[in-house]
Amino acid sequence: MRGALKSGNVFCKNRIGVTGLGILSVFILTAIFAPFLAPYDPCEMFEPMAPPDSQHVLGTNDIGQDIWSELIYASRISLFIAFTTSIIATFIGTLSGLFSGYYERFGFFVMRVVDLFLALPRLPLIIILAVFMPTSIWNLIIIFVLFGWPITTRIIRSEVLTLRTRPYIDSERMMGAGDLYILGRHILPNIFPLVVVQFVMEARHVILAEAGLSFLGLGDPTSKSWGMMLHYAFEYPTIFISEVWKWWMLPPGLCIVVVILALVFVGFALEEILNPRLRREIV
Amino acid sequence: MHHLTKITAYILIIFVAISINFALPRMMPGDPITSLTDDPTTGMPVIMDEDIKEEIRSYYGLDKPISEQYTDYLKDILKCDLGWSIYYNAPVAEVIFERLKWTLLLVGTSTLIYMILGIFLGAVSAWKRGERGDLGLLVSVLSIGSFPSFFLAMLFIILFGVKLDIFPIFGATTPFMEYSSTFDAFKDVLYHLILPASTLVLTSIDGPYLLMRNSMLGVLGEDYIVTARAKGLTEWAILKDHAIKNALLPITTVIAIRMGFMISGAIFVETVFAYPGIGKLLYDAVSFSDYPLLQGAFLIITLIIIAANFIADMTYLYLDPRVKHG
Amino acid sequence: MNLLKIKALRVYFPTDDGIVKAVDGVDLNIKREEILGLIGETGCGKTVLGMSIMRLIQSTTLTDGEIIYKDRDLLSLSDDEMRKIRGGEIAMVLQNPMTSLNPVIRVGEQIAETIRLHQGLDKKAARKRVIEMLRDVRIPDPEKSVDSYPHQLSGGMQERVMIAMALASDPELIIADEPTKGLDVTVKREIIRLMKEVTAKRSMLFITHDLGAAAEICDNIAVMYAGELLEHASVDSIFSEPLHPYSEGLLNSLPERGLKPIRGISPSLIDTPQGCRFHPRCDYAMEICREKHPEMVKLEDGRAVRCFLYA
Amino acid sequence: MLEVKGLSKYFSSGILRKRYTKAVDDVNFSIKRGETLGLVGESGCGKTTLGRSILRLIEPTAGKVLFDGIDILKLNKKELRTFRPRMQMIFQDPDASLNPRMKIRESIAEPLKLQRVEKCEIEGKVQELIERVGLSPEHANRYPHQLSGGQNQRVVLARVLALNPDFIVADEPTSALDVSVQAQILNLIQDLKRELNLTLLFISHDLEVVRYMSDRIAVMYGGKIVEMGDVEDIFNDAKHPYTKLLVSGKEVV
Repeated sequence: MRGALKSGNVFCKNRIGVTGLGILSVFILTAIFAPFLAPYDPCEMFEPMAPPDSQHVLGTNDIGQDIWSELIYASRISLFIAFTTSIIATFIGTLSGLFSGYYERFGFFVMRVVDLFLALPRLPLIIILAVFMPTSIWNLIIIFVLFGWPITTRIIRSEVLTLRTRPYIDSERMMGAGDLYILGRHILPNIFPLVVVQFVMEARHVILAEAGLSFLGLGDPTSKSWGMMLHYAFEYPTIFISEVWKWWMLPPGLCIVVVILALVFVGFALEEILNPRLRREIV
Repeated sequence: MHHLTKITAYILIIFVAISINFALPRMMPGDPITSLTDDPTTGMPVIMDEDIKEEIRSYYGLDKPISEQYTDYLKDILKCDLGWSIYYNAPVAEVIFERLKWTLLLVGTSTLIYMILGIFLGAVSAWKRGERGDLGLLVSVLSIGSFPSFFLAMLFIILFGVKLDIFPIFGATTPFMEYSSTFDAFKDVLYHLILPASTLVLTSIDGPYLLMRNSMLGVLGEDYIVTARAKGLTEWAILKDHAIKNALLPITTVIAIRMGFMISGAIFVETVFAYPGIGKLLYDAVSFSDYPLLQGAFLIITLIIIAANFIADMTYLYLDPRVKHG
Repeated sequence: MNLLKIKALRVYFPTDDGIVKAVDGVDLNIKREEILGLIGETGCGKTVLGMSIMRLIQSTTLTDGEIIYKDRDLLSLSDDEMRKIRGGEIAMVLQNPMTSLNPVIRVGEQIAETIRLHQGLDKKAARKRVIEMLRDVRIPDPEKSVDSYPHQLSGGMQERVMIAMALASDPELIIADEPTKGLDVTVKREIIRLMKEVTAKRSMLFITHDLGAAAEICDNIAVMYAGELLEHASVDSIFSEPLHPYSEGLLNSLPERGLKPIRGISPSLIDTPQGCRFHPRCDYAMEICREKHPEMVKLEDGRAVRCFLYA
Repeated sequence: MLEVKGLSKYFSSGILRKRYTKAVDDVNFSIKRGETLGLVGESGCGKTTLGRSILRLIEPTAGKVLFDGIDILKLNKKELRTFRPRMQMIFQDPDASLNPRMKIRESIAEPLKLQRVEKCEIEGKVQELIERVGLSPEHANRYPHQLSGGQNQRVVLARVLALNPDFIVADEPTSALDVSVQAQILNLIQDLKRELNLTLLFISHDLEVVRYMSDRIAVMYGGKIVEMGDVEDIFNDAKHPYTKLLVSGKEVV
């Protein structure tokens, strides 16, 4: 707890975390200001398969779209799916975790559902759902949320279970405080740091899963993400033996890697700060 | 007692997986046939004449009541009848089982390597906590772990397959090759295995590495490590006899459960390397809209993962004295 | 004759908030076959003092001074030489047996480890010795208990295992850190009796905040406060006639002696008060106490006290 | 004022074959207004469970707890909530008894807010309580981790006092504290008790502390009260073998 209070301060001292946050902000700003940053409309067609030159920094793809503009707009799709999913999944997970940790009987049933979700293999199920559902960004988000909330629920619940036995919660009850008051005023603020960590971890997971799904051709073809770009690049017959991979395959791939890495760095730094086991105090 | 509950739970999970597989094509909005015939890449309906629709309808047994459909489905699964693959024009079960060995080979080898390597590196990192070696390992493992497996696989093909030309870039064996000895065959298989397996190992190693590092850091802060030091044990003896076993215990299940991730990862790696395993099959089934094959592959992958989890759970029960002797 | 001589020992921990001066200039001798009680309250540095004798403090610590054990300065030994002494000639009983025993190793093996290491016995002989040890510390049914895991034993039994482990290599000096903490009254009494018995021919540094336990088992007492020693005397004289105001206050806080508290709170080890470290809480504080830091004064009857009242 | 009749709390384990642990087994006693009953016993004897069962922080399995004639165990959730402030509990670990994210001022103001005390009065009352428990005003803006265990236990007392309770269960309130601080807190509790005519159930494993604090003593062993009587009777003329064992080996200091 002591650590949690100082966390803001400590985070700034954590070089890994600050690096991650910096990279992430660049991508988020790019996504927000995509229309101002992209030289062309990503759907506008030029001469196909043009190598990079002064007009097209990263050349054009097989149907003549400017890859650089495509890349900038794709950041919108990838980040939008990732953050929207994480926000919803973390929100549902936090609420259900709070209540299932506080009310035993309710928790018992929720946890059986969670157990079931966690026992089923996530990626194959996501693939098969994506195959059978009409492809759209919102359907993807629904699928990712469906498989995203249970892990957050489990983690939040176990934290609530330990918090609930703290004497200060008992003393609140003795003072005549109601359940909702205790949950909102005393338990939620104490689990909030954990919620943030979960949010970051979930975002990372969704970026990876969305890229994978799109790579398999199950993404939304009307709004191209980085994974979708890789899918089309991979489908191009001479991608490996000509030089086109350098400007068509490498940039979206690296974008995915860098964003995931940034999220990992932020999550890792947060966890290191919040996990008391990792920062034992001396004496 | 423990065992009984666990086994019941696992049977239930298998049951749910089968039911999802059964329900999905039937649950889709509107007529299942329409959604089945929608082109997956454009979402545009494919025009289909009534005869074919009727054929598909009776193939899925959609003209029967739902309960009967369900019992039929269960019976078929028990008979290992997973339907007929449209693309391969062969029984789905047959197609899958032919491919299964390659996936097991790929995932088995990679799992073995990545677990040992990840745990070892995690332990080293924790032991050297805060030193240069720890930071270097941490950043490299986190970085390599941020690569989507398909992207790393594509880079490997370009670098090792095309530019350096030292490894084959597709398949599990050299096509039309006649082997002079079993050793030759073994060499060829191994040769084809190296790139896909390295991709899988590298992109999954961050899991066991981080788990072990965290678990080990926790253990190294425990009082019994101080006790061990107070006994005059060497640092190596402390690491070997007191730290590693304790750190491994809580993470055995988690690591084994990651078998599931490995199989998921295999879907991408096999696709990129055109490795003839069940993952590639799943991709093909998606691209050719071969739904019976897709559902069959999904079911088998799910069952393998559930089985891996089950074994992991049981092993843990026997490993930890605190659970065993309750 | 002195077995262990601590001279001007300083142990500082650098932290984000400042330097924690856990041990700040301690001189202390332990004679052969002496049981010396080190008494102090939470955060006075007594555990750190015990740990630094064994050199079990992290490498980031700043340590200064000398710890001379049989003419050898422990602080200047190489790691290998120190390891031979640790657990061999000097053994330690750590506080809280529940967490100090490895939960996944059988207790017999945890004791045998020490025996094999320091006495070079083989597996079979070590096991026989372990069973004898368990019998010595009066664990019932030693042949069976040797194969138990720690969680199968009660708190009192775990404490006995800790003691057996310390005795395993037949050490000359035992450092016991709060061995009676958290034990029930009746169990505590038995453990103290046992410790008294097994340390008959050895020296022991008995670190505790439990004045009652110290009174039962120790020959001499050193009182520690805010990183330094305030008084050093025989057990009888300190309990019948404490000289330092802090010792007096500590005794008077006991329920048996009327629960008369010392006012205020113990200072943080990061910034200790100017002058005498106890003066803000002292009823006898004088002008000089606020300005000058008192030295340890040796009195005629062999007692020593750090207080201007006796200067 | 408080009467406990046949109070039992069994814990069950196992799903198919249930095994019961009798943590509290058919306990009967009563406490008069303004009296302190000391409850001694070793760890695991059920004394904490008993204290918590009386306040319904744990639901007891059977029995009656009559508080001024009202059976607490029969109250429904809402009635219990309005009734509770009259009974309070002080816990063993003072640092964990306060919300680590709340300043001392907020912590002490909280019970007042819950009792719907006028906003303008709260600040004054908090100041009053801070002084009453021997803290200085500068402590009000600190967080629990910036205070010592003894100071935090004072904050806990201030919170309890804010509610004007009739009855307090003190569960090992000083066992986490050092001797010199323990004396401060115990004396403070004694003073407050006398001043406010509080009724106390004082739970401890330390016989000497209980002797100092209580009017009567109950000795608990294996979930049952094995002996109960006036302090001097227990110390001079123990009947039950366990009590004799406890009393006999007092360390002579």
